[in-house]
Amino acid sequence: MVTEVNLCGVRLANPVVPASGTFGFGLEMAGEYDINVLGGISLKGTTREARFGNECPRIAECPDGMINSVGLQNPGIDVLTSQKLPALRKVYSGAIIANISGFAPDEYRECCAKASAAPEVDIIEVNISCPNVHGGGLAFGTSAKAAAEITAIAKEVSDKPVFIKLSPNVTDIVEIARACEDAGADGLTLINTLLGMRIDIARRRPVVANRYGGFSGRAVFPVALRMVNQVAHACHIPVMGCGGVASAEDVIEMMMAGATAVQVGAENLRNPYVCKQIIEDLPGVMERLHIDDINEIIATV
Amino acid sequence: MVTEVNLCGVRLANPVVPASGTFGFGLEMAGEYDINVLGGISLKGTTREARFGNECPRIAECPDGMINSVGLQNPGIDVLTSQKLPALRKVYSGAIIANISGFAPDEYRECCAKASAAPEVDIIEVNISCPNVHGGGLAFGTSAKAAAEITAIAKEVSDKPVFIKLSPNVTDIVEIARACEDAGADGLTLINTLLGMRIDIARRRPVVANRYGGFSGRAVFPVALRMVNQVAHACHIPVMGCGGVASAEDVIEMMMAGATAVQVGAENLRNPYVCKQIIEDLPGVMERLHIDDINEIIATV
Amino acid sequence: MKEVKFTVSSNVEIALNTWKMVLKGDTSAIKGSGQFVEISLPGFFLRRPISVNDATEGTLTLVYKVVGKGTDMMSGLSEGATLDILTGLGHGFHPEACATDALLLGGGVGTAPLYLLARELIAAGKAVTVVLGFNKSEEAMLVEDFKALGARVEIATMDGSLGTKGFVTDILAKGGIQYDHFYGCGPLPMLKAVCAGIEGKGEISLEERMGCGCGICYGCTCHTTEGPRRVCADGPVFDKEVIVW
Amino acid sequence: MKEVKFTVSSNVEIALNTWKMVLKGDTSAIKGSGQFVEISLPGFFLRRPISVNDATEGTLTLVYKVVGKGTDMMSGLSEGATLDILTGLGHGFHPEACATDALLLGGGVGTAPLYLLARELIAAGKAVTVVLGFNKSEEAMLVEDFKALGARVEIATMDGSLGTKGFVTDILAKGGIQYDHFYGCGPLPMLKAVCAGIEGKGEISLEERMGCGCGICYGCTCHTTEGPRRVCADGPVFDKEVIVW
Repeated sequence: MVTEVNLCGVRLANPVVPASGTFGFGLEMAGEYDINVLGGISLKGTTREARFGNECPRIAECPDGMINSVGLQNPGIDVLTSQKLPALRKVYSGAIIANISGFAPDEYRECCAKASAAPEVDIIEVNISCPNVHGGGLAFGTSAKAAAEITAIAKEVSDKPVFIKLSPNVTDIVEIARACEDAGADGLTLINTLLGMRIDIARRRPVVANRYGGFSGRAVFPVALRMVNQVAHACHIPVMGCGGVASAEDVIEMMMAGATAVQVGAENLRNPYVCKQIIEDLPGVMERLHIDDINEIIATV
Repeated sequence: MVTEVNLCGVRLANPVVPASGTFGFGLEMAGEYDINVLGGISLKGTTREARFGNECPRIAECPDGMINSVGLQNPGIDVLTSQKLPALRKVYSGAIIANISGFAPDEYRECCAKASAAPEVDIIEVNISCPNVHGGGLAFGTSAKAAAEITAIAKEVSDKPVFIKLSPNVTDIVEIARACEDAGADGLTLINTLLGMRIDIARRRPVVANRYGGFSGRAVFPVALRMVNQVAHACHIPVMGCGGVASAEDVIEMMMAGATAVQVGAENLRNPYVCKQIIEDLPGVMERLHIDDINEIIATV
Repeated sequence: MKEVKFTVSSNVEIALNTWKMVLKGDTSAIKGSGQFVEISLPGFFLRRPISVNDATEGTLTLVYKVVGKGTDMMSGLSEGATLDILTGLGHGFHPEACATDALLLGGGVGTAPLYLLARELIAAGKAVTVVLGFNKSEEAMLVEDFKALGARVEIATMDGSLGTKGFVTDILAKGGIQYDHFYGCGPLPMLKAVCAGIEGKGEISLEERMGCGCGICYGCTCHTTEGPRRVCADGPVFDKEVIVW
Repeated sequence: MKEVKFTVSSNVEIALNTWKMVLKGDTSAIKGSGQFVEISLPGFFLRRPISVNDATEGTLTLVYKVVGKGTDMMSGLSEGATLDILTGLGHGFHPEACATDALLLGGGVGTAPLYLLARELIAAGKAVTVVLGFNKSEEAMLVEDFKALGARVEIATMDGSLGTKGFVTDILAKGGIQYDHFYGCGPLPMLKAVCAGIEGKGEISLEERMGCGCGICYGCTCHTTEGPRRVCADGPVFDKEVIVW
């Protein structure tokens, strides 16, 4: 039974990858189980400078999901390359995906260049859901032009495969995806979180201090699946599917919709062992569905 | 304790309204309980001609939600005005909201005119999530220009208050909402369903025959709440909040976010008595939260 | 329609992946055979529609096949478990439409609602022949139950492991069954084949993925000669003639 | 960290809206006082973080306040119910930091984790004074338990219905309590007031809305003099000096 998949020349022993922001810098879980079972790890989003992120509360509970407004807390790209990456590579031999964020094109340029130069990095994943501080605060990922601009910059400075992580908060996900593909993206990750809100009705104020936050969890799976399906059939570059995946069946469903690899996000927060469990369950589910090679189901629906 | 709210001069005994498409034409439930407890009823979406809608399966289960691709099955505007409305008015004295859909501007014009002329109709709710068959198939509701055009047409032919029901599948809900307000909309209903998908992994095909469908249910509540909050603070016309509401607490939360009335949708399908139960629970929840008049909480967060 | 809290009194596997669940609770809203119930299961958004296998005062019997996560959860319920169930849904069979001799055609778990129908018919003094089709003998269900009512039972299996090898229609093709009204329930291809070949009047029970189960969402509409009809509220039982295949 | 299936052996209300739940299961991952567990509850996405009130081999005791739907569900669990719990989370108190005399400051349900701490300290031969603050006498909890361990207990209530009228800090202001290390747990305003006025070394346990509870989501970060720190994984217990209020 074959579970190995290939992302732009990078081999993953299986398609399961913890999503950025839900697995720290990988090391946090290394003491809990052998993380080498993971096909890849997408690290916490990293910016040029260290960031505290937003004030607390940063978390709100939702039906079958949650809102986070962590706000890109991270130690900065130099700490990533000098400390986090070497430490992770010592204990992890799978694919390491550096997730890069920025608030201006120059920040993406510098961070992608540094991430690409780091020998431990296999794939660069560029988060374009951040607000463009020089572009009126709108997220780069909500404009095809801005998305293409960031993609071109990332490609210009990177030797490693570049995946662009798309925001679902758009009218036409295919337009954005095609713009990234045309600008040279090697692959796409989708979806990032939906923008959501909860209110504490007793205190009459938003639950998260930042008012709105990123909504994720099982609840968003149907939206993620639809967007992956649209993009996979419109583009010719591989897709990492992300959004609400919680089981081996969900991985299969996401791959049938069009994903070559599948990221597991918020589910890690309620079950830190879920990626390991999905990987253990996968062969049994494949057998039940008569799938010999997991590659044969990609984008078949 | 005051639960009465006022929507553009139309008084609702309470803010609870079953959403279009989840309560038939009102009569279906009239035999089950006294539907006069309902603040209003938004009827099934109606088009110029009778429609079968999409082929079955039209329904897919999701975590804390569901997908429907009913596809606007309805008997046509003339049957609505000649049969459904008089029959409902015989047993129901609350606010009747006619929900109008169309695939071209002229269809909206004719249907809104006929709905406005029907004496039983209190409010016209215009669904702009339908594909524009003369505009490349994109939904009217995904373009500010098209949304404004349909709004202006509806207002031109209607004496009754016109609410525009917004699609959440857009980059900037505030832009669309403002365009509708500027074109004369008396109010806004949001959100319609998110576009979603599920795959039957055993049969390797989409669960609903139409591939994609409208995703609703508790799962979408955080997205609906965020959009209601954004729109309520950006516009000056009343909002009917809709999306994932399942309890009296959800009604309160939606009103604090900005809604003057609150529609209950997919939850009716799992619990056909839910609107009645919410209305019964509302005074107790208000008392617990020290709310004397429900109007005092509208858009306070 | 009535929402009722039922308590499981037994739940046993009676054929391959097929379970019989007996529940105690108020069955007053159930008017007759061919109706169904909608079961609320924790962790699932929509209720599960299940046909009524039998209903007497205070006792509801369901026979269901494990086909997904919902029915799998149902099969794990033990005596004493409680379930929130909407009862009395849909328009069922018309036993009064039969003059003297009824033919009941069941395929797979579609056999389940025919049991209550057979009981109603026999109580009304009608002669009942039940023709059932299964993939294999392990899937055969309720055969002794029908016989105990006094019905004549004939069985077809795809692999020939029980009764006639082949389809229900192969038994019909042999002729010799006397009836003035037929009733069918089973997979759509079977019902279509039956209706294409069978003579005389009859009615069949359709199945479709449902939203509400009570006619408010229009999620399960089928084509009929009288226009679109909701399987849940206008059906699930329709006259053979009105179905547009 | 260890994921363990526990069985409820008792669950009783010990003060107003405050419950004590005793559970049986593997407690081997729990290293000491001030740690917490994360409880998975059906129907809720995130786990509920609850501090460890006491832990011995095979027995875990939690004291929790009903503040929302999750804890309300917990209060409805009876003997025999099973719970999936992540154990051994966070870095707890340092009883070894106390030389001879410990001062424990608790506010409301923040009193709960101080019980295991008091037990550890007294077992190590330290003298323990516990100062507790509540809104009113009905909310007072664990007072006799602390006394039974041999601790001296002083209580402040906002309405004066028990002990000194006022705050924990009003008792401290009276002076006369001998200690070389203090430990605090309670609402943020109380901890802030305590740390603003108190002399000497000490540590406090912070509370924040959490995502994962195990350090992977960065959802509960607080400001410290050493930079951002995760309440769940770097804390919840921090030295008084490092907190940036």
